[in-house]
Amino acid sequence: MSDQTTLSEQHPPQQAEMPFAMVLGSPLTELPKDLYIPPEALEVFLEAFEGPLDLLLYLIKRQNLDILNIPVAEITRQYMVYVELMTEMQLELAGEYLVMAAMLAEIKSRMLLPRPVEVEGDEDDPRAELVRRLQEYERYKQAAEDIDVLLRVGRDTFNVAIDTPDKKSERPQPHVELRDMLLALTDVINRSEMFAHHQIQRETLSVRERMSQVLAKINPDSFIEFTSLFTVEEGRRGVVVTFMAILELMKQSMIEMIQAEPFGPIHVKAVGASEA
Amino acid sequence: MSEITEQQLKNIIEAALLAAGEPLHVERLLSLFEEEVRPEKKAIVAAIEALQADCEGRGIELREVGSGYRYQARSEVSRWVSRLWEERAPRYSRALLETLALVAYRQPITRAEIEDIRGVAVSSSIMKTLLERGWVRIIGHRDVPGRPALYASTKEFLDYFNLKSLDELPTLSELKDIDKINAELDLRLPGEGRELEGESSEAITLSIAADAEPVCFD
Amino acid sequence: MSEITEQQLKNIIEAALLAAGEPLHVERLLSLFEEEVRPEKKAIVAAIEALQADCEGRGIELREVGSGYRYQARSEVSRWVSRLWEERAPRYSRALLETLALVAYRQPITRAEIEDIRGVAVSSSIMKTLLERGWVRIIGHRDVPGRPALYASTKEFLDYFNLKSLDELPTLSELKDIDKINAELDLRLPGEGRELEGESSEAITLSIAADAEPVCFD
Repeated sequence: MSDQTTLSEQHPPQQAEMPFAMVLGSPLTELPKDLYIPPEALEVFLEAFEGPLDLLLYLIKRQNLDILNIPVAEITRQYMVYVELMTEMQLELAGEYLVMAAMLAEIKSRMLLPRPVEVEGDEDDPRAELVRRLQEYERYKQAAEDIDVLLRVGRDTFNVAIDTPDKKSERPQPHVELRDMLLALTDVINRSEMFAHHQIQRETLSVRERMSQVLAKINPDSFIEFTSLFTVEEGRRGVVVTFMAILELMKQSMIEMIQAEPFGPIHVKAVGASEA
Repeated sequence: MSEITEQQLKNIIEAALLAAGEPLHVERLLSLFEEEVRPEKKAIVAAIEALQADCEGRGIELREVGSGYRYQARSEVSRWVSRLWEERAPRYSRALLETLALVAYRQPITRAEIEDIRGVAVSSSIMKTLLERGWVRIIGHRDVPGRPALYASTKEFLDYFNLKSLDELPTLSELKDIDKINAELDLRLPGEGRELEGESSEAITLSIAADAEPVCFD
Repeated sequence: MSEITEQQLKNIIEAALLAAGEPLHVERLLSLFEEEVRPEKKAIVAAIEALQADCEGRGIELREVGSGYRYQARSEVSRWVSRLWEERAPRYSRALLETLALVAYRQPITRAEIEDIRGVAVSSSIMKTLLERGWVRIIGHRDVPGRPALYASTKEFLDYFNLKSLDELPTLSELKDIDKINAELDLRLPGEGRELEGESSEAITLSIAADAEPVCFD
């Protein structure tokens, strides 16, 4: 049994040497036997256990026992000593410790029963479930220690950062798809009953656009010549669009036209914005 | 503790200056070393000078500023580095898009008229945004009490949407078939597709051109 | 804009990684360049490799961690650099580290499952700390009565512990089967016992591999 590779031998240093508590500045790796321990130190020591599995693992490691072949009677006896100690110290004893005590007692009693020879399988070993749980816990206990020694930011390594003096941060403008705008418009149309009564169906956008252009060209302070609103290069259609726009603007009283004499030059100005 | 070598000293100072997150004085750098192994001030200065020389031709430089030494990005690379902090473009609200559409289709138009059609108030911030973006401008005032501003679309508006003139926008009757337009757009444009900007406007232009009836005035 | 030279590319990436204050992925680095001059991905990777080589023997290194590439101070200089700050790095309790280990290796995992393996209750403050530090997050709920939360590790966890992926976590120790010892005690055929052993360790290897698969949640 002794030359068999056990878990405890695979990871002995960390397990055995890891101090459970610091007493007066020196690490306490083992519960001193038969010695007077200051109650505060014992309390720290006992509180360091992360539960019944941790305590059991400690007992097994301390005696270099094979986890796969635990002497249940002996371990149970030792376990109960610790639990009683904890109770005496009036530590807040997690209920799990007592559940484990019951489990150990049950295993112990089942170990006393004779094992049927023919029947095979691990289910026969009353310790199987306990061993499974101990091993399972031990591997994550080990994993936690491994994680603890990984290079850690703020302890073993540090993030770096430099300044960017000429930082130019421009807030980008929102992007709009033409489609989004058209969808918004159809929404308005669908929502607005009165929109249907507006005459805009017959109007063309080119006239609307030209209305804006004409308004932009004229100003309320002075008249400009009517003909200067037309661009001959646009051809007949362009002239018609401009004319329609001017008529519409007149209809809406947005422009004013003056003709001093028949066949004389016509002048245009924006309405009444002069006092603005 | 053994003596700290020149190279080690350089490494410590390099890492400290980069990790500090603020400029460091020589005194502060000296304080990183326990007294027994504390280098002389001139050794620190020499290490800093060596580190400065190491930055030659690289993307960063080690400069002395008011409160000490610090590494910083060189101005030559700042235009690229700055893009790390570029904010993501916000999105315009539905209300803004509706307002924009009404200005485009019904210009010149007053805010009251927009509100009339939309059935809800138009916030000042919407008009302000559209004016600032340069898509809308005030081209006059209607001669009614209050002399409300008349809004119209701009050349920038046409440019942004890749239109030669407002004519290229679908007419309102065509918009009634928006579902059809949508279907066509969706075929080409799965999803919102910001990155498909170029494609989408092309697609729209095409579909409009195909649908567009000859413009006539009566 | 003219072509970006190899040296320029290196400089931009160096400055960007140093200025970002957080790890950057290659994609993020690519986004620093306008489309017309955007380098190829492999050019970025080559530049990073060159920068990594440049760090040889210096106080900082360029490493890949969970959320990308970052410059960091080398552990060799950490004892000096850490003196920049008054505060010591926090120590974490065994209970917290064991809980973290279970989340990292066994994710997604419920609190009850953690308690089952550890044999004790997991305090709420531990889960809270892990969530607040951003190392652990809830990625869903198990479909059983009570719908308990399922915990998983995060990229910040990898970043903090200097890991590129969960693959880089230390390997879990193997479980030994009590079968084996029984077999030996019962003096079975040696071949049979060995076979059993082989099988069981294979099964374990597989389950570890499955556990350790990189998990990426965004």
